Amino acid sequence: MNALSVHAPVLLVATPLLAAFVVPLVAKLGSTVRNAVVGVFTLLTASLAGLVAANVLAGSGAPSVYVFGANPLNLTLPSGMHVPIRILFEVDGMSAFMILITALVAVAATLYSFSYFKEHSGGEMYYPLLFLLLAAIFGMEETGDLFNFFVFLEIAGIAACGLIGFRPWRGRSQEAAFKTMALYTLSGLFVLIALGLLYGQHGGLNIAYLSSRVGAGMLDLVALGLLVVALGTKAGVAPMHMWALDAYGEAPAPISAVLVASSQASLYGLFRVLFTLFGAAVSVAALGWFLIALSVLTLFVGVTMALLQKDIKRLIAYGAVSQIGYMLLGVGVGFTTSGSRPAYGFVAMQGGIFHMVNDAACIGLLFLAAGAVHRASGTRDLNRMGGLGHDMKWTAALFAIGALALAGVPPFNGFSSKLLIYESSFAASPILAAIAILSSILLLAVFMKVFQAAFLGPRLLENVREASRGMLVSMLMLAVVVVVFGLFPGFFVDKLVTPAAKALWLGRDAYVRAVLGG
Amino acid sequence: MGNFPFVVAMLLVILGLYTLLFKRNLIKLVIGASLIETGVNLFLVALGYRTAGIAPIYTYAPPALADRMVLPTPQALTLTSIVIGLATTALLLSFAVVIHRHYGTLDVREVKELKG
Amino acid sequence: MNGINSGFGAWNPLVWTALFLGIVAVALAIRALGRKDYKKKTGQTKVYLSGNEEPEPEDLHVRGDALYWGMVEALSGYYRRARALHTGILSDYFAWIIVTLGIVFVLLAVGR
Amino acid sequence: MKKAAVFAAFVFVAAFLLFAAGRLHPFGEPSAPAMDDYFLAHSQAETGANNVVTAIVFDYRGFDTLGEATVLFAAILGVVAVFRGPREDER
Amino acid sequence: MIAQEIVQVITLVLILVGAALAVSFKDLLASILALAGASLLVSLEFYILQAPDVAIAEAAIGAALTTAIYVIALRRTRRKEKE
Amino acid sequence: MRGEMSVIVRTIARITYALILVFGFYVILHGHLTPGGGFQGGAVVASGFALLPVAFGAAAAKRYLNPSLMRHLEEVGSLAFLALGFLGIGISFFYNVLANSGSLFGAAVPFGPNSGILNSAGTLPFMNWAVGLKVMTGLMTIVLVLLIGAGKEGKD
Repeated sequence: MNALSVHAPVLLVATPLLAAFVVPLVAKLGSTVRNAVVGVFTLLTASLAGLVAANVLAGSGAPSVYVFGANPLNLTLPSGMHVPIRILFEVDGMSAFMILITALVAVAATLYSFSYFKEHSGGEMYYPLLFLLLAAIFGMEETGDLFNFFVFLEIAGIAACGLIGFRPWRGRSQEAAFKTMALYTLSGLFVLIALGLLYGQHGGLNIAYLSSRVGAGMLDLVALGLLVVALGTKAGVAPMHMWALDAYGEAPAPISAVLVASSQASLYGLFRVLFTLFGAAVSVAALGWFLIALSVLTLFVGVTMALLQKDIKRLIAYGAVSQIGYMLLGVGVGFTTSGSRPAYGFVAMQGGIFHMVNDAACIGLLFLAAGAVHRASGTRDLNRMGGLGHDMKWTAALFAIGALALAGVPPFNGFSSKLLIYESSFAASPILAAIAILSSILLLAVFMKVFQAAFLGPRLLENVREASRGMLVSMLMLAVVVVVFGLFPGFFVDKLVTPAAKALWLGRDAYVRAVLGG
Repeated sequence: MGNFPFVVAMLLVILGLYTLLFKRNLIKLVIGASLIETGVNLFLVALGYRTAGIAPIYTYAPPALADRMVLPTPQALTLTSIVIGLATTALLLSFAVVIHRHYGTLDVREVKELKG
Repeated sequence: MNGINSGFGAWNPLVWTALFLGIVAVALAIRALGRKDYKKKTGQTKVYLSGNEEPEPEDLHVRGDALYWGMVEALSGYYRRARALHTGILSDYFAWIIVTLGIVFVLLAVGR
Repeated sequence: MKKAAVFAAFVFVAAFLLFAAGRLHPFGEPSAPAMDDYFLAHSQAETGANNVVTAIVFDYRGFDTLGEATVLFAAILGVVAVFRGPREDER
Repeated sequence: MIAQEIVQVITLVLILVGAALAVSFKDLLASILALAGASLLVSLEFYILQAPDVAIAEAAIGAALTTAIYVIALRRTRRKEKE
Repeated sequence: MRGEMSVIVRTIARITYALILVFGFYVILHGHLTPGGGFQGGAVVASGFALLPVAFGAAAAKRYLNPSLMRHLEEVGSLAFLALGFLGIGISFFYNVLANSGSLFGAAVPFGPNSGILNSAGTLPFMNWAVGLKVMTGLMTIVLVLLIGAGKEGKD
């Protein structure tokens, strides 16, 4: 058991990779065998994720290190060296938190896919791509090496675009996939340039080592700018959010949910860069306020444009973009005040980080429900829907839970995290809190519109059937998370969010020390 | 010679960026991405060069120069980055082919069903 | 344990839910005080529209577009601009990235 | 107007990148080669490979190579999926 | 040493010329061939920079395979870039 | 590309292809001694393969090589590489268990310039072969699928 715990971080990445390589081979044996294998590997991955997170949280979020190919495996520095020479995984509270989010979304999306993709061709490509995407997200969240992060970023991008364009008989999906891939490529290359600049100056690729070396030199700042913009693009921060609408809107429904997790992993990378990599060097208040401005823009553009949409998935995609704004707002307030460290800065970090898991659950639930609606009604146009609630009672109820939670209506989980963001951003500047609350109200209006147009009213469509059981179960799983996190927020804030926020806000020294010692 | 190779690498990146921003053909955009990719690879390898160094391979290396080898890490990184570049290019081009099949055009300004 | 305290205020969802359910119970109680002799689907519950014919339910359904036309109309200036910016053209996506990158560089150079 | 603004931003970014290239360590004299010197000195003893680049690619940074192989695998799956031909309707 | 530097500068300048041609050609096939030429020169430059491993990879992948993929894709789409 | 080319082109292509194959496999085999390795060798073989459709036409290339077989070989290569990574899990993932062990590929190498010992470098030669197989078949698959797929219903 102990060996399993020790190797859990790498197994968490290797298991989905193994699944991705094995599934095409066993797919020859028929779809039942394939689905069984996929299910087993998903559960295995999820339990490994739980194990990793449990190990880290048992140590209250202190970073643990896994060095690839070293003997012994926690030997970060060979004797006499001050530079880590091997790739290493470094898992701290924040990583553990992100891993749990990804595992949750992964289980829900895979379960949902079993029914959603039952009669589609290409399952032997769909599930491997999904596993690759998951492995890449886990890798991004665990790695302590900048180039390794870039590699996982690229795997995530390529697998995601393969999945977005997975239905090539729809021209729009190809358009979305091309646009997304082009933007992913550009931002990936920005990361690579930044990495080159950092390597050229400091001769290392390890995040902890670089963090101990970067200063406020001009080259380091150029690298920082490139990293911020590239990771912001991948996370879907306005005004670079436009790919996100196309991608979330056109991808198959379960993939949209996983893409949200992938965007959050990029956001995690952004936070890692801001707080850990450049945590000591950068005291640029202007950058913090710029991030806050971007987050407010993201919020506002997301909700207002959502009001106009006719396509149900594109509408939810705008909602998803606006939620990225909330996370960035919370953490941006934390970043701006990280020099002076007032109490509300930490609360803001907690709010922003807590909102990540809430967003993954609600948006995932909404995307899955929208997929069920699309499948049942054969259309995504809200103007052609109506009265679906008569035939799809469960879907309607679950959609309502997701929508209310996303709009921040108590007692669901969206409210608890938004409350933390409102109060702390009010302390930073009342205008921010006002905009955040206004956006929440608009979001409620948006989802009233969807619910009214799709589920209420007289039956407009014939032959509508309730979503299949597998789809309902996966939605129910996310809904349970939404409700439980809403009813017992204190427990989760204490156990999960606070270690994560501490790891970012105060944990830089511990992060560096875990690698460099001393 | 100064930093001429670095400058050339960055110029390649800039040319690629120019293509992405101001060219109108989807395949031209892919060419732009490839140019950036090439530029970054050149940049990485140039970072590791040592004047009058030799390749980091000990087989039949001239013993006199054996302590002056160029840095190997950027070369390893570049190998990975080259394959990643090929993967993205292939994927982008196949999307472009299917887009052409559906839309009948490769003009960026006409491939915009997803808007608003 | 189940509530959160931000340092400025506290939030306990269980208390809130209990209150909410209490209010619902009160509302139901008030509703129960109403007349019980109405029969559903008879003339007693039929809508009376000043003597006009009651329209078919299909015609009464408000489509998704129509729900907030007033708000969209009021903000038409903003919406015209916002829609114009979401062109769907890939070059514009890149342009936004470059412009943002330029701003970030300025901020880093100036605010150092 | 819009195009001019984009062009201005492009020129500005390009200037920054060129500036960065000029400010780097002089070409041919890496400023911090400690990690690479370790590889050059120890790769033969630790991995037994004469080619240091191979030693790095497969041993010191083997995990990156696994990732790179995965990238290729993902691209193949993506390309095959895109060209798997027309089938089924929207639902 | 001087001769090597001259070769290197010439190679770098030619790379730039090839890249500029790849960007400016209206005929996409010519553009792709210019890109392939630039790639080949970059591979030569890698060799000059004492990176034979990368040079082989760049010559095989960057110059040969990428070009093949571009040409295949081009066959099925429009060859000329529209004005 | 259209149809077949002249006899001269075909003959030259045949010879070149054989040469490229030999060179590619040499590059893979000696990856730990001389410039090259799994990637480079695999890419060289695959790029030689890209000659085939030029010389013999796409149809002939399709006849020689089956894309789905290639894909499965690629998966086998990936699995082999992953398994080689797992080989060291007793100590840590990707630990080079065979290096300097004295057994297969475990010969110790003297420090400094030498003439190269093929029987060295531990797991590295195996990894070279796994990656070589993978890259070779993977790149071939991409080219083949593009050739077939793009031709299927494009409006030429």
